[in-house]
Amino acid sequence: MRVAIVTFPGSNCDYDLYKCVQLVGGTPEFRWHRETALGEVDVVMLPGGFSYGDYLRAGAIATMSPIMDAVKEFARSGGPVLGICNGFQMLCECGLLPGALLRNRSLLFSSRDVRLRVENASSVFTQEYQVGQILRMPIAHAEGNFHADGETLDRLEGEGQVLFRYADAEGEVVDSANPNGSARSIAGIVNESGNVMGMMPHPERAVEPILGSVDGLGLFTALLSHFSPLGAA
Amino acid sequence: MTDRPDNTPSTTVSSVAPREGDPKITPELVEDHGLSPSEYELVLNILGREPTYTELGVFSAMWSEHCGYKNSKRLLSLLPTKAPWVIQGPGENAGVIDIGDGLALAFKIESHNHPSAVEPYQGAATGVGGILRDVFTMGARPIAILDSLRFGDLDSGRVRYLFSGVVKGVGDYGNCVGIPNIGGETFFDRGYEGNPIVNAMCLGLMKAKDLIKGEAEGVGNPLMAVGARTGRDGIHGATFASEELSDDSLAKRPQVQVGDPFTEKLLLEASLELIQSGHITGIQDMGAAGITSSASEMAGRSGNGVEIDMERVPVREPGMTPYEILLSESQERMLVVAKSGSANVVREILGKWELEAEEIGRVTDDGLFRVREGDRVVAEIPSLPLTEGCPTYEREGVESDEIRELRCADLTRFNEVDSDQSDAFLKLMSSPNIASKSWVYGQYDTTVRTGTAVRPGGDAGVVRLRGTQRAVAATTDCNGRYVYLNPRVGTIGAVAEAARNLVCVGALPTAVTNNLNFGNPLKPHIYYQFREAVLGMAEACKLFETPVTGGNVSFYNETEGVAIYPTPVIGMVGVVEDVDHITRHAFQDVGDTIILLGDNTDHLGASEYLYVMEDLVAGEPPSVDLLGERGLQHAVLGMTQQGLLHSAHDVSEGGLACALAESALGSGEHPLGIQVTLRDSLPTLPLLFGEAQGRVVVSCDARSVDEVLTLAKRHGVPGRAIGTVAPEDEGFRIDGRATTLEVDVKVLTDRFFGAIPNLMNGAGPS
Amino acid sequence: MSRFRLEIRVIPRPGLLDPEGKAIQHALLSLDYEQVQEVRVGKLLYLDVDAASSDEAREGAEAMCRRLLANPVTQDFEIQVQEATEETVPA
Amino acid sequence: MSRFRLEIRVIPRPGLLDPEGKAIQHALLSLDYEQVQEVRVGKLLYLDVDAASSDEAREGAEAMCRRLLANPVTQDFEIQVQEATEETVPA
Ligand SMILES: Nc1ncnc2c1ncn2[C@@H]1O[C@H](COP(=O)(O)OP(=O)(O)O)[C@@H](O)[C@H]1O
Ligand SMILES: [Mg+2]
Repeated sequence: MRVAIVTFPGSNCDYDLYKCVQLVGGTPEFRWHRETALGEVDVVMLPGGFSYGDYLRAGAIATMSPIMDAVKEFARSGGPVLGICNGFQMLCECGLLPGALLRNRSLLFSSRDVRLRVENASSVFTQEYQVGQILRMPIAHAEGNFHADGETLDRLEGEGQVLFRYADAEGEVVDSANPNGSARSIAGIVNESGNVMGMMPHPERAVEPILGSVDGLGLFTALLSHFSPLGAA
Repeated sequence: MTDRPDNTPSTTVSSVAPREGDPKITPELVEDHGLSPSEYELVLNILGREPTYTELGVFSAMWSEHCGYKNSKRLLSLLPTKAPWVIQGPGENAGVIDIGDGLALAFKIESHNHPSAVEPYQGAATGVGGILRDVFTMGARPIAILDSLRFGDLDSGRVRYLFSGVVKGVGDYGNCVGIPNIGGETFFDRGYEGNPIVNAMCLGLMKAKDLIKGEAEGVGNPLMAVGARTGRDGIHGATFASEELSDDSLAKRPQVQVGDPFTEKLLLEASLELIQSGHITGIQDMGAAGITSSASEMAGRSGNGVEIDMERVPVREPGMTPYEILLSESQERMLVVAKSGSANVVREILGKWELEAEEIGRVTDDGLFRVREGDRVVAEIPSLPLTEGCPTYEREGVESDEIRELRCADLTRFNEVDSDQSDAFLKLMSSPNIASKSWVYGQYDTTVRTGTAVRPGGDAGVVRLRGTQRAVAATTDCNGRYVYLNPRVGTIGAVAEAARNLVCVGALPTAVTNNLNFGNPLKPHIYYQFREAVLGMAEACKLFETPVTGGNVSFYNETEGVAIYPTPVIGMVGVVEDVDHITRHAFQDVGDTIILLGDNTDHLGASEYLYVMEDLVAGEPPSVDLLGERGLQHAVLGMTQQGLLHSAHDVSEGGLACALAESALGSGEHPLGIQVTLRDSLPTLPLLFGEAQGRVVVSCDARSVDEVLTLAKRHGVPGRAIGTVAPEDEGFRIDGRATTLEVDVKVLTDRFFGAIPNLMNGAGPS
Repeated sequence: MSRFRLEIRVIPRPGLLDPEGKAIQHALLSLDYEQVQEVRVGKLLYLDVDAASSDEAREGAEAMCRRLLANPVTQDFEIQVQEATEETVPA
Repeated sequence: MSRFRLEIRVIPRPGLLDPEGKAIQHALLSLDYEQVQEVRVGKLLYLDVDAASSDEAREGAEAMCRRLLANPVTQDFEIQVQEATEETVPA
């Protein structure tokens, strides 16, 4: 699995993602935002961080980068695109995913472990999880409050586009487990055709026991087994 | 008493005509620039003529306390600075130690107290920015931040405003650059009411061979200004940081420096790439006193001279004078010495990161710091006397009578109390000094870079080193109340606690950086505090074999004549040999045995109990038996290395009861109960809440108890099993001979984790 | 060519929760400003632009808002051409 | 008692670095909006307040700005009393 990790001025989870892709046996390659082509890759990932300092709106300025045309083209042709944190914000800003990410309702940056309940395990990203499975991983963001109008939310739920919701340790989707005020506790969604995914929590920070959790691994091994069914490195 | 090094200029300085519009040099102007008449005389000697206004500004900045260390240098020379693992001691942007596997750790702490008192958000943010630059200019990639914070009591709206602004500033800056915060301290006491303490520490990792210094090597090499443009921000910040805060200084406050962490992130990547490229010979942050200090210090260190042209410095605003450009403290700027012929490569590398690099001068061989404005010279000063010739002073130091009285206060009446202490205990657990600081570090990214093995909330933060079995640990410690009551004992305690925190996570303490936050050193009782603190630090650091590789002095932390508690913050780093040795502070398993290492005493002086329950800052602070402490630390380290422990946590503020509670509650996710019996024949209050040093609470499987106790004994450390870890619903219970303390774990959890959020929520600023 | 100063207001769409506005109102209440019934927070952008006419300046700004400065999912925008300085800027 | 809508503009002081404005200008330039010479970013607050008169409303707002809404070290503020709705609010 060849993965293009697109980096922008201010990306800061690019290297973490690189290491994580390597860890599961994929082949990561960085693409600088000024480039115009992605090259021969199987997956595109937009890493977390503070592209352009989160100025204006998180992720907004980055969507103006030259490489984003190539990313949109890749997505339109069905290639899997994964945006994490700032990457999720970019995907919403450029219209590849519906909705927007507003400031956390606490108005504070929030950094801690959250629990996610898997809502749909049939997407290419979540096929290694079970519906209802509880995953633990860190969040670290100030603008992660997912917002969309009621109609859009209904559609997302109806079409199985909600992949993860914030939940408590028992798997209950309760308001006290919602770290940022996201509508219907949504933590991660996929587009209609199932190939563009965005999520606020950081699965790449939950891939080794020393980091406190390995629950994020499934996301990457799912992609890997999709592209390298033999698990080849 | 003045120390006058030989300041006879080696080279003659040419005469420099004043610029049009320059004010005349008068005794008042000299005084406004913070130079004493005798210091000014020295300036006249060095130059052999009257300085221009621009030159006066340069001397004023370089000979300020902040850059010149005039009241601290002599005492600081008493600190131990050498060890086989020290690669770079004090004097550079950051200290560097060898941590094995060809790797080196650069680290340093720095204060931003004054800017944070005026504008808490920007003050704290730019403090983090500065310390990051100090580390990456050594060629090291920052891997962790710690922040050591002190404020007045949270019942004041002004304090809440300062506290929330500082925390947001520390967080926003580090989060944006992408450096995890792994620890720090947050302390509240009316002793910091008007003058918060904001110290930030950074750790950076590099290959030992990649070390680069801030030196202007190679005559003829171009000097380049890199990064952000120069504006009129913070002109004379260095002098400002060397004055007391008064209403006056708030009124004529200098322009606040605004941080731009996004530019910093680009500057970080560009600088590391520059250093790797081999196209530069030196690099230094333009920190306090901006271009002036970076250029002259780089020249001073190499023994060369520099010549810079103000017309070539990229500026943000039109019409800036050389005086303003030289003294601007605009953030996110660096001074780079490129190899000759490499200026274009430097520009290219910076361009890739969307930053500017402008050639502003060159290295010369005449030992002079020369500033031009196009064709004409506006300042010419011998570099060495400018950077090293600042007169240093040793002052008179006397303990204040008032503090001595507090220290000698009779506290024996507290030994008679035997009533139920459950309420007092809950009150202590919700004191913001003991309560969880998760409201603080919940705003800091602690997991970015996927290296954090122990996050904030424990005894010390730990970052694993990829590609090796090792990890580094770091902590900051100082109880200003202890130091206030007895500066020497308190400072020894700070060093001991830092080292103890490190061994608790499984790290061998290796080196120290320090931030000395004090009042006005010209006052004898402050100078006394300073001297005693430095002597205490020297003694303890020698014994723990943790040399001091750098630090920072912040004087004049006073508001309306009242000084803060003397606060010598110890930033200590350690090395974990094997990540399997990493130990955390939380109890793990029901049924585990709880062991106390070290002795309880009848000491209650200087405790959080007295502050919270009696509104009292009094008594002798707990003393440290240095040899006993060393034995304890070796023992704990040995236990972690043999994998005997399920948890380790040192006893500090709030005493044994609070330490046990912190271990029982952990991060709050799986709180546990305890059943502990204390057979000491000691008065109740000191037994539960006394802060005697040299104690660690560990827990282990019942089968390992003998081994743990044997190891303790071998190091001469008293140890005994005091109880067991219980399920949450069985409660938190301590039985003493004369008292029983029993509380519900849910209540305890609410108090401990809810205290600071509750204080901060229902409360608007005023 | 003249220079114009544009004032652009970017305002959260009605109906959208405005936690910052609520927090400010709360803080004002705790300072005893009980007269404050509601607070909404928006963003203000000042752009100095060169354009042939005030209309041209406004049109340019509208395009910038649609492309970047405002997010149509959550924000509305208003543009005011504040002033045209006399000085003519070389094209 | 009437209700007034106050529009408060909180603007970074001149001379102070405005990193957000700089980043936005940079982004606009890269989108070929070369006419943009400078960008400054401020904050917009809408307050609905009850007051006896427009002057009283303004005075209240000035006090709030000084105490809370603007940071005198880094920001200036401007207040406009935008409109008084007819409806009378019980005191
Ligand atoms: N300002 C801060 N930044 C990051 N972490 C903090 C901060 N304040 C406190 N902490 C974390 O909370 C822990 C407990 O705080 P405290 O009780 O003051 O420390 P100690 O164990 O040194 O007595 C610290 O060790 C640290 O990990
Ligand atoms: Mg503690």
